[in-house]
Amino acid sequence: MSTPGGLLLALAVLLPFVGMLLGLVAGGRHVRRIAFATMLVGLGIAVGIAWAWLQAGELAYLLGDWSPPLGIALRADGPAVAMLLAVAGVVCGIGLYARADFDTPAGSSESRAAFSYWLLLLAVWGSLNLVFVSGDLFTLYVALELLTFAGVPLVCLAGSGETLRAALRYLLFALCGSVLYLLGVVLLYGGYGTVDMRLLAEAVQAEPIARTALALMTVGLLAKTALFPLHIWLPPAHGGAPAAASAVLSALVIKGSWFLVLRLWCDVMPGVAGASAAQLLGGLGAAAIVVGSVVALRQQRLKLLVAYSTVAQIGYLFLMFPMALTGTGVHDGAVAAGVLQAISHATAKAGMFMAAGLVYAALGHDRIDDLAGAARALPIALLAFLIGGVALMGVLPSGAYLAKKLLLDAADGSGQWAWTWVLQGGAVFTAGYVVLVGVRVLRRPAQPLAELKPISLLSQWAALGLSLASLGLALTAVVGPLPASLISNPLSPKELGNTLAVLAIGTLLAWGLARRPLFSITSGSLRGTTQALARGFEQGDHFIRRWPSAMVAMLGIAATFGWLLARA
Amino acid sequence: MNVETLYGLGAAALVGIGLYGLIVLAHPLRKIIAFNVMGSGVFVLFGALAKRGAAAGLHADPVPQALLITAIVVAFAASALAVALIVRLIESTDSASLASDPPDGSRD
Amino acid sequence: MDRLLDLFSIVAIVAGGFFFMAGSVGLLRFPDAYTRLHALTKADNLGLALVVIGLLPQMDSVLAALKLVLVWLLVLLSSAAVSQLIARAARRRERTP
Amino acid sequence: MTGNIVSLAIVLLLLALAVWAVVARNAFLAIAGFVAYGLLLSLVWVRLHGVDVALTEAAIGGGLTGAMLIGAVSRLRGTEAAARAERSGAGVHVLALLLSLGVAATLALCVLVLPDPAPTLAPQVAQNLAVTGVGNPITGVLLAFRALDTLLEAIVLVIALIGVWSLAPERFWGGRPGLRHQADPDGILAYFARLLPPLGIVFAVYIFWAGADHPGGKFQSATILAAMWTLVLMAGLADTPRIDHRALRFGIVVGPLVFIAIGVLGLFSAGALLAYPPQWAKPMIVVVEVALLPTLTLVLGLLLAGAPARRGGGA
Repeated sequence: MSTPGGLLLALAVLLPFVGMLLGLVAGGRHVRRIAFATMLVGLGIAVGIAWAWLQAGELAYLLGDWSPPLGIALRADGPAVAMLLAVAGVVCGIGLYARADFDTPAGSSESRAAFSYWLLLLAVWGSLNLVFVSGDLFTLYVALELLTFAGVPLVCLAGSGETLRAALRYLLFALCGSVLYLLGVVLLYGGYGTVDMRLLAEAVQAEPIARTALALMTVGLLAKTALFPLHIWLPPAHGGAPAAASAVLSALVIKGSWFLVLRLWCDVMPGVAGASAAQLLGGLGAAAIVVGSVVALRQQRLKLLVAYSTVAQIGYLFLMFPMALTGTGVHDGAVAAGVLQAISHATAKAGMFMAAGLVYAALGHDRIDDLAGAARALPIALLAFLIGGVALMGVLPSGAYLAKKLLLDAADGSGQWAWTWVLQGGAVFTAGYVVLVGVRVLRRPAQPLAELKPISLLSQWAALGLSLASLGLALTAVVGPLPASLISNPLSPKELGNTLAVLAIGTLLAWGLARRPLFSITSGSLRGTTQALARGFEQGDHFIRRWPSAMVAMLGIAATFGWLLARA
Repeated sequence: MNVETLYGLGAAALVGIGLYGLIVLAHPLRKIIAFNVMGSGVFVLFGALAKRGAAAGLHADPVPQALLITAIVVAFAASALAVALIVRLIESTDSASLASDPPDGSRD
Repeated sequence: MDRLLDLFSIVAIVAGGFFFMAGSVGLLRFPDAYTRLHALTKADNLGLALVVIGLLPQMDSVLAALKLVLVWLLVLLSSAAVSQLIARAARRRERTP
Repeated sequence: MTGNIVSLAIVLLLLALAVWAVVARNAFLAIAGFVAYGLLLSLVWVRLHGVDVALTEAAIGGGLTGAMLIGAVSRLRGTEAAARAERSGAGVHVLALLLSLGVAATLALCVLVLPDPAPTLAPQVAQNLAVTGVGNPITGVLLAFRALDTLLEAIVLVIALIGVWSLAPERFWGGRPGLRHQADPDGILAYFARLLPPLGIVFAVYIFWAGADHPGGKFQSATILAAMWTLVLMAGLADTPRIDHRALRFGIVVGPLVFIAIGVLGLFSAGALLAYPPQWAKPMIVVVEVALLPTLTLVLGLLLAGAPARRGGGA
């Protein structure tokens, strides 16, 4: 049945697409104006949806007044509303940042990059809203394809050979993922006669068809989310794209397919999923954190460091599954933690990529080793970068901190002490590359920096705004539905001690694994071994990021899921 | 062994053939052909399910067939974007290889 | 009467099948592009004509029968045009060293 | 019984063509096999009682995709040799074979354990079809029950077109997509391109109109129109429009925008977005299909033409 606020869901999906279509016709300078108008109205709709959800609880809307299984229903529960609101905010932040980069120059009537960027940004937004609200698995397949077709051209917007190769690799690997997802949808229709998620949740039992469908769909979505070891396409794509595009790709596009894994495992087929398969998802997440962070420390360019940081942060998104699915139903606290982690990553990562873009625009390069003195030259941009990094480390009032607390509670509840260690230790890896960049930029330059190119103040404040949003996300617990008791005093000895310990171990990691010694202390034999270890990680990452090994890994994981699901 | 099961098994084989091609073939254009073969395997499976669902005077279940038409068009759009990318990649780099260059082993 | 028509259909369609087979054998056995084109367009079109004629009595309406003939004409038109283009391309490739 | 034998023969031939398309020596042979595979696939759809899908597969799957791939293979510039050098070792081949066989076997097992009274939505479609005013159940599903999917599909095509256009070199932005085809004005191709399109257009309009009650519809007719346009372009009789041409851009967006407008109209007249007032259902659906026809024809044709590759000047 359609609830009163339900129509807003349909508008949230259609508005960005209407904006894109009007922008396509208007062309030229009007594209950006139409995009900004759409962002304002879209933000209003997102707030309206949140307000309607606070009043009425779950929202639903039957399109064409046909109820499932014949028609398509749009639904929004807590996680969907939170993601809708967060994505609307991040899109507006990215819009403000990109206003300077993607402006139609005075001479020409229409510039390719600006025209394409604003239309594709609206397309990404519309397809993400559809991913969050659609209740129909086939419509979600079309939404995933929309997301990929809007994301791929963003990678090669600059048009250089290397980015074209990264975009092609991304498109082909994402297509492999979506064809596996479609295969799962087909099997579910064959087995249960419907593709509506609510009806499927009631009809599905733990039998071969449902298990095969879940295994195939999950692996397809992991390929599109680039969870380790299926991250073949992410680093070159996100590292090579223009900064405003990398922010869209890293902060927004990968959240769509992750959200679907959450929907499938926690809403549609919790019975089929079982605890042991969830442990595998969590294991892949933990591996992603370790490999992503170590290889991030080895990078020589800031944007590639941030791209590998995304590979690591995606691992965090999947840490929730062992706690969410403990075999006795779904743990809501863990799901809320996952959504919070996704939102805090979206905001912080957007801020970090924007800051990296500003550094590149101002200095003309983003080689980490030559960033000495950058902090003094670009205070707001580097502050945005470091605050984003600190927020991802899970330092108090950040969203990541709140997510970690919720997951720790869930882990204690289900007695999984191993995951408690991973949760506590994970922040150390994030601290590694944040400390590395902090030290490089805060050092005094040997000779004064060359003349900086001017960069727009609005872009800097947009980056800082998003990073601060991620840092302050935990304050929403005070107003939102989450228990406020989780927030303890940030300066209390326990919290402060924890933060300092994480920073200390992070510095140790950065010292050991980074390419060049941190404080130019002469490198002892210990550093020799850590360097060898780090190079081993780098070679391993390069081996996994070859096409045949990534495809074999994809099917290997599908087979493992199938086996674990059958065994559960 | 009715006709639908025959086509269903054929579809499963098509998916396998397409998947093998996707893993092994190195040139991206060949990968797109393998992707289309695998996609059509999924579509034939869906078509076989549709025919199994024939009821109420209809020769086949119209809902999967409608979804199929949508999926075929989406698959064409995917192939069109991929082919355009390949042509541009070859124009600008004279190579269509997907391999990225290894991390430089230079020690600092 | 319709038994006679059925018999006629069977004979015509089998003959059509034979010409299709002849065209394919020609494709495999003939030495160069031109003779292969010749075999294909001639034999296959004749084969299709025979199959269409064989099917005409089985049609339930004149409109459907006309559509079948239209199909044959379209195949005739397109195969004639395409074979000429391929022949010209083959000749052009021969002339340029 | 004979039906099974014919189907078995078709499936075996289909698998043989699929294997050929994957393991052929070079890309051109693979595409030749793939086009034959696409056409045979439309025969499979006829045997599976999916005539609409057969039309779509023959037009889009076999036709346009084949034409696009052949166009691409002519511009590979010897990159195949490099790809052959990059072939992965025997170990990967064996592993790939095992994993693909595993997936295929799992799927085959799932096909064999499908529930016997096959779950189907055919009864609900048959019951509610009268309200939509169209006779063809597939058109009813596409435009009434699951109208959002069809709208999103048109938007997917528009986004793919924006993506293809955004690949253009900066200097050609605003120019004409694809290469300028030169053909002998009184040669066979020009003659063919003058003779076939009128017939093709009449046929496309017939398929479009029949789509309401019989197999057919806007996608199939738009594909035929796009094929005719491509034929005329290849024969050099016409040139692709400049991409900043206002009328072209309006043609590209008119379909989805009209669809959304009628959807919103349905909100007021029939109480729900994308709904049609009962007695007005058929005319509304026809208006939507008429609006989608130019959009689909233009987008399919322009996707085939590719990214802008020439300045806007010239004939």
